[in-house]
Amino acid sequence: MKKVTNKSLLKVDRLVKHFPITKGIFRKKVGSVKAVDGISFEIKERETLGLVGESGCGKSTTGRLILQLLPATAGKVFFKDHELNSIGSADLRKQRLQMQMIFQDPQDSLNPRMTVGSIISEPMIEHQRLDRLQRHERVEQLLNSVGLDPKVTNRYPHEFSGGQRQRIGIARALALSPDFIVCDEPIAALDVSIQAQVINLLEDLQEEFGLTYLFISHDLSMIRHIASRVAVMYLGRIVELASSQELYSRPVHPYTKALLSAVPLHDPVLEKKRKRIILIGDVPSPANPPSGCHFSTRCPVAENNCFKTAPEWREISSGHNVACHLV
Amino acid sequence: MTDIAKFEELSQEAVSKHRSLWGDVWIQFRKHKGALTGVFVFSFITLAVFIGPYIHDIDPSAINFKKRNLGPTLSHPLGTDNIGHDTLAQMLAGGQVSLAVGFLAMMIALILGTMIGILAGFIKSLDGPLMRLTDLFLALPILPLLLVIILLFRDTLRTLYGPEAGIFMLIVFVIGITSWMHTARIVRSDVLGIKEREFVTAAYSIGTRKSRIIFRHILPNILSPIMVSATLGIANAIITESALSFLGLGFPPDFPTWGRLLYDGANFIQITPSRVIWPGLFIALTVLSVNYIGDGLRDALDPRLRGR
Amino acid sequence: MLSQTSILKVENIVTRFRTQEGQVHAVNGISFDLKKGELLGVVGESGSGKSVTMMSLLKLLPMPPAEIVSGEANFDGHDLLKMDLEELRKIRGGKIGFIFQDPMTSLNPVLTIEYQLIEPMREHLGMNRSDARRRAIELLEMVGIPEAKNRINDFPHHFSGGMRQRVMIAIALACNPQILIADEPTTALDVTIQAQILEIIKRLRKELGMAIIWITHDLGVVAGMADRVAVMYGGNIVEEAPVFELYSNPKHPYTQGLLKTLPNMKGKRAERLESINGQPPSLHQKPVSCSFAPRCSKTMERCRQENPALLSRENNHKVACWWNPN
Amino acid sequence: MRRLLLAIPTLLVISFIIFAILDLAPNDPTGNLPMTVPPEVREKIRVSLGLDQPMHVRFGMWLIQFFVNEPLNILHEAFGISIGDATERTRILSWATRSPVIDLIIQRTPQTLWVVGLSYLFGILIAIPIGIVSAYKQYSWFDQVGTFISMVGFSVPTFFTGMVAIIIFSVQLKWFPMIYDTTLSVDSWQNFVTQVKQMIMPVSVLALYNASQLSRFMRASILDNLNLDYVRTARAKGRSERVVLLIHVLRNSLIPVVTLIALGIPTIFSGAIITEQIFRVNGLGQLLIIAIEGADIPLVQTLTFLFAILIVLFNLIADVVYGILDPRIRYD
Amino acid sequence: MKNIFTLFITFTLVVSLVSFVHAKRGSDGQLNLLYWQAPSTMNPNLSGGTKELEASSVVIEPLARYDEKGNMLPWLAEEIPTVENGGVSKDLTSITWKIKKGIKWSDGTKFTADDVVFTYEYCTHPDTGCSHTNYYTGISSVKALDPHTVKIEFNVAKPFPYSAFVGYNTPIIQKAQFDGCQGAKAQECTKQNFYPIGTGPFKVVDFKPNDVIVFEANPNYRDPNKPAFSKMVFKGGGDATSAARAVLETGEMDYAWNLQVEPEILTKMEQAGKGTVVSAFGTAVERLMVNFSNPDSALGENRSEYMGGNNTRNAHPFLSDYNVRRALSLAIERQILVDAGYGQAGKISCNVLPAPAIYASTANDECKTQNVAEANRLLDAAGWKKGSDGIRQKNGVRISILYQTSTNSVRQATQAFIKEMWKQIGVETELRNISASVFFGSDPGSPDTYQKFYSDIEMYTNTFSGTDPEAYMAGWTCSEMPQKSNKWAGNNMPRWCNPAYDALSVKMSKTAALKDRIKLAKSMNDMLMQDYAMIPLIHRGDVSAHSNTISGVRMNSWDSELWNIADWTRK
Repeated sequence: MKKVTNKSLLKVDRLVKHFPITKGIFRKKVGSVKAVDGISFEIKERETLGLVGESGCGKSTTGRLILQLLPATAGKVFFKDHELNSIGSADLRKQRLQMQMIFQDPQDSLNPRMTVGSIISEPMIEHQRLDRLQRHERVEQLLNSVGLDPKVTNRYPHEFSGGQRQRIGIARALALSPDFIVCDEPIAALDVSIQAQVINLLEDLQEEFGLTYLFISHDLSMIRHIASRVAVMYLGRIVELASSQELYSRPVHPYTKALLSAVPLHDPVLEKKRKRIILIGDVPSPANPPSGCHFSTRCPVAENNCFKTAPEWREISSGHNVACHLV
Repeated sequence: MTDIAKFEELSQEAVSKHRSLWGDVWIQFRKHKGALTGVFVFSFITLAVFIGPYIHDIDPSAINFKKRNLGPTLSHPLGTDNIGHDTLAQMLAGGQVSLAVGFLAMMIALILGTMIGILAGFIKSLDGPLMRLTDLFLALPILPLLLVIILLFRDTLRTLYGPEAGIFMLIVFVIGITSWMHTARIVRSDVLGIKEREFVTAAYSIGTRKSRIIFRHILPNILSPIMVSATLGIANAIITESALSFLGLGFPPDFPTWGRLLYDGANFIQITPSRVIWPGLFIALTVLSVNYIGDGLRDALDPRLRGR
Repeated sequence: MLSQTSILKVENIVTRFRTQEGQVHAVNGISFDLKKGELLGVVGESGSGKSVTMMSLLKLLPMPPAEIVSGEANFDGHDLLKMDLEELRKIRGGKIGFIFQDPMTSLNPVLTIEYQLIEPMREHLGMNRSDARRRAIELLEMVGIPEAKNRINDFPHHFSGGMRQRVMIAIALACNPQILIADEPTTALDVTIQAQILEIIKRLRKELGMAIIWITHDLGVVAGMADRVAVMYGGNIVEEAPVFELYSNPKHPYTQGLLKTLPNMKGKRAERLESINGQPPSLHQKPVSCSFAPRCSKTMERCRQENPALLSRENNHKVACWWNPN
Repeated sequence: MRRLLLAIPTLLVISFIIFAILDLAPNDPTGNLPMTVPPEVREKIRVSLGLDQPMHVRFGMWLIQFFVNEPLNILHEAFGISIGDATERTRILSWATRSPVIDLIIQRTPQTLWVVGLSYLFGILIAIPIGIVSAYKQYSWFDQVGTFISMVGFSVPTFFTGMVAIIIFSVQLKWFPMIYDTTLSVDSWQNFVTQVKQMIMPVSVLALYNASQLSRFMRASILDNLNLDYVRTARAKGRSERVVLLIHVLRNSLIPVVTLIALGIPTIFSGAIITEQIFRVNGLGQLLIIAIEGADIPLVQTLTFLFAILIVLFNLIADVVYGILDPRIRYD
Repeated sequence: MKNIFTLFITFTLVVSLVSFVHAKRGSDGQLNLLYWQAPSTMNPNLSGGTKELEASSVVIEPLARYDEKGNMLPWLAEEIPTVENGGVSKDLTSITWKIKKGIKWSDGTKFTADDVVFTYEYCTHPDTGCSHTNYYTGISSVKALDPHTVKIEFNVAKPFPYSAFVGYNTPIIQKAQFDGCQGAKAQECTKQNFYPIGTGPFKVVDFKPNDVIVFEANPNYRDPNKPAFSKMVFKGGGDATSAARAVLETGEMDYAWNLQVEPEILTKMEQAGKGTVVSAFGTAVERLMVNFSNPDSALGENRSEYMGGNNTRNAHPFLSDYNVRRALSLAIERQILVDAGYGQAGKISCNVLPAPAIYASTANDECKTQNVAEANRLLDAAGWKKGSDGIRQKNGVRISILYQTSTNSVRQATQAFIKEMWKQIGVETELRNISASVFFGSDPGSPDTYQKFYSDIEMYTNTFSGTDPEAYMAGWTCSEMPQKSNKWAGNNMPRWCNPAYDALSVKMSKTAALKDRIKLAKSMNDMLMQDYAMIPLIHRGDVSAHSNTISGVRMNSWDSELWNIADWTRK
């Protein structure tokens, strides 16, 4: 069982990311894609926070903003006691030692021109003064811990299958013994039979090294399994955040409800019985989100107020926050 | 991933087990018969041109008035020209220059183009200015300017470095400086693509320095378009040099290059056809083989045809 | 509701990809039949050969490198695999409709929706342009595209992914096909959009009554849709059964493992996921042994020497496995 | 719009670069005079050409002449609209001929357009079908032969092919004249035949060259599209291979090709310097080379700058064409 | 001077003969000329290039021309004025031309003495930028005494007063047409410059600069039966070889000019039987200039500078030795140079003044045959001994020659041959070629001009226009030496200074009688040759080709090649 402490490791405060849309002769800014539109949450030590949402809702951007791979438009990210947005690049490099990322596409996230050994040892070269032999030892050790044959260091990524590549990516993320890892859809590109292997590996590693995860995914069932708390995003905002158990058993926000009901169950008996909430229409463009509640245009229960004012972020019960007028 | 793509990937896996990436390219490249022939022909020409003079050791500048306009003989396998130069010796000497021009001009264009392309693609604030510069170079009418530049600097360089080295440097430089733009554009668009790939983000996330990102992550991954550009660059430079010779602005008359030999021999096409056939054939063969190599490389490096 | 007459009977299809270094055995002798009005779910991971099988039927594979080595596919009294391209064209889009996985790339970016939609009608039904257009608008309305009249002149890039997939469905259904082959039609879509598409298909199936082959890797999707499910692995159908039977009583170790690896949406959270060890099969060897054997918990000597055939057991349940607990 | 406005400073920079380079070059308009002409006379000639003025004055003059005077003159002559006094306006005069540069250019344009333009057109007409077929039948014998021929097409310099063509068709077979008659006016059937005959060699030499480059590009572009999903969709609809290829694939593949063709159009105007030289098609290319050899700076300047304008213009046109052909792209 | 003009009768005879054969103007259809260097203007005053002179010569004409032998013929004038016939004043300060009666411009107006005066004023206007002002130097006035008489007065006595209005450099333009085009306006008179009205056999119908000129027979030409061609096309562009091919092989063209093509190519082409190669020799001699000053770069500013007196202060280390210069000349086998580079267009020459024939000296024929043995003997005797590397040296000075010329394939071949020949006498040669525009560019800033002469030997061709060598020979007087003080303007490239020669030059400028002038010119030539101040190589001719269907071509090197085009006919 996970030993979640109550100490906060990472805090995100009203984080905003707008990508400008420019037009005309002088590249005047005429609007912006509001990828992340003011989100706040915190992650406690050794927990796994799940971040779910449909494509384009800003969940991956959030991950990148936290790791400072993108500059935030507004808002702050606190890691341990450091405010990451304002520290210099040298300090940031130091902080990177403790924060790593696992990527979605195991094929795309490994440089095809580098051997497995050099991919995994790259962070060490950047941050640590180890000699060749020490590095080699460490690489073998890492390969071992992600369940790969340590002898593969001289091979290239394309010689591996998808699941194995993802293990290499995980080994790279572990190379500097970080405390915090952003897992950006780490299983989305994997075959069903491999997904479980990777999830189990991630759980084992968390146990072993005391890691904290931000687990970004669109796979609701997998999030349910791995996350201790879950945040649901829609169009750049978090609409609901609760413990995994709470969220899946008592969803409050109409979007969360619809989302959960849309997931097909692998049981024909349940599936035949169940009544789905079918949302109408598409997700609006983040360049031009609806006023008021972002979900108002598709919400089956929207009221007048929903179209006008954005709902507040409220705690409705202990640890269960939601942004909806109707709750 | 669709099923079919998966199969294509699978089919690649077997091929590439335990082989480095370039080994893999080589396997693919070998399938391209034209390219393979190209490599063979090009290596043959290169070897012949650089080793040939040790076997056929007539001085290319030696003249023999009594033996002029000869057809092929045992001592002059390709005959002689109108002032008694040995055509084969001239072909070999000319080949060295032509190949050197092609290679060096290509290198200049390549280095320049790659540098500008990488900077433009990688550093956002430089993208605009550098691409405008590229547009500007593309919009400059090259041939006229080429002619003018040659007229302009020929004599300065000639006095500085001697008639041959000077004009050689000038022509190499001029061809190089006027043919980097396409490489720059291709490299830039590739860099823009690579920059968005997750492994680059991954490198950032582990705190890799920008210079290392360029040299370790970006450069190796844009090598394929650069290689293709390189082959096309050689071909282009050889052709341009011969065209300059034709317009009378290439190397001096006593300095053989294939282009120059072809130009000089052209008038003698009915008397000593070998003076036209050989340089013409060798320019064409070289350019042809290099183009085929480029074609083969393009196929071999095509991500659609092979797993990355 | 289901008739028992089969509309498509496939026997022993073998398809290979000829690559530079040897062959990839993509489909290794697949047989199944499809009844009128039935929805057959085909489940498998990438590389299991599910798409290739269906595309082999209408020769939609790039040939070369693909090569259909053998097989029969009886449709309407004719063998599809023996038809020449001209005859096959009359089937494609006319009697058998296709929906593909990626709606973003499956529509031609430079042609209008109208053009792409009326193409099959003009090709197969010989309709004139205005009739075809009228029908096209009807079709778009049928698949739930609002303001179909205006939007028909748009280009694909004006449509979202879900909308494009609706267009694809409209195209596939334009000529009232007897069979609709849907190749992972919701994989690229978000869950809420997937739910919309699934609803549309369910409705249309009721209205139009065609038989559907639904290819997917998501056991959840077919659970609520299919009448019968075939599970594929390594170019073979390893198990085939009516939907309730399969989910409640999986007989092949692969199917069993697959169902166990999936986390639940309801009920108690499993402490740890069960997983199938090992990696997906390489398809370079001739299928002389069971391709699942290296990952199977029940492997016997025989599994490594002989590839089991798909054999009927009780309750219309077919399994290709040497291991039989009964 | 943005690009159009950006083009203006670009062109100004180009015009300055051209001017500066030409000015730096050791060009002497009296260099080609016979040695019997004494230096004092040479000096007088230079002064009479305005060469004693400092560079910036000459550049300014030239800019005014090019951007104000010449367009007004053209307006005056072509449409009879006169603004200001046409006789008072100084025009850009060629040093060698002492005639207005623009007149020379206008005079040379027809033959260049005919020969180079036609060769470009034929090049396109040959290249597109060849490109389509060799892509569709990739690695077939047709493709292999086509590839080989097109490789040969741009591997062999045009001065070589041109010369061989003359030897074969003019000297040996006597089919076509080796000298292009620019004074021939096509007013009768017979003259038309003569015109066609004299155009065959230069046009085909150039067309071969153009076609070989374009067909390679066309082939690659078709190959890019041939295995895309939408092609499979079209096949799944039951469309015939011809329709799939000619409507679905071609429409998409032509987008980059048409853009490339548009980008290449300025080369028609700049003429094929070498080919014009060989066949004595005294067009713009030949005008340029003579101007360079004769150090006729105003002519070189104006010609190169006109080419630069065309290149920039057709870059813009290519963008627009791309926008028209590809519905995904819209410019504001 | 009488001697030259005794041939008048011959000329008239030929003219009448030809006109007898073809009695009708325009009966021979179209004549096609091919000048691969295309004319850029029809006004020779504004160009001065040979191609423009040639093209305009069929339209505008001078008062007198030279025939192919260099004899002066009255053209628009009644006769050649001489002291004897009173046309030239006794003190040699004026000449009076009588113009033929009844000559009309092609527009039908009368040709008068005013046109001649106008031509003078036009070209000498300081702002015109006329290329031929040097033909009018020394003239103080040109006056029309009456409509048919022009009197030219000179500042000083002119023993040879036939430079203005004689030959194709100074044809007469129509006053009515060019009035208003003098001075700065000359540049803008495009219509006039392209379509000059003339008195010649043809008039311009269509002029496309640098491309093609279309002519028609002049309806007002003085001989009603000429020209035989109604139309003439004068095409430009391309290169010499293909021009030759168009006449000799394909027969598309009737005449091709200036065929600087390797001799064997012309021979081969001529075998096709369609045309004939013709050549004519003027005064052009390809020669080696010997530097008497030291060109050593170590001397800095004083490189190749003549430093007064016998130049002993800056003498050339080995070329100042007479024996070396002579040996260099003896070692050259000139026939090889002719065969390889010139063929019909070259003859061995041992003189810098080989023509007109009356001036040609025979005193220097030693050079006609190569004599390596003698050359070696001379050098041995003078103490130049072969070193271990085979190169002769004396007192530490090696005979190592830097030999420069302009870039041109024939010149480079010549260089290569000479290098080989000098090797046989133990002389080392380094070859250098400089692009013609720089070499002949006279830019005082460039170190590579032929005037700066920063090398030991340089090679080029020099020539003079017309038939009188006075000014040409005056080029080697001491004052003509190019040096810093005169910004390297001057013709005495060898920096050869001989007071005796200067004296002869002065004497010639005061002598009028042809016989005496010939004697003076010959002895000046011999003086130069026998001191080996320059080493003549080849007497160069002009080469053209005409179709075998054309008759009447009389190739002329003293005037326009088309001087007698009115007499050309088609067989």
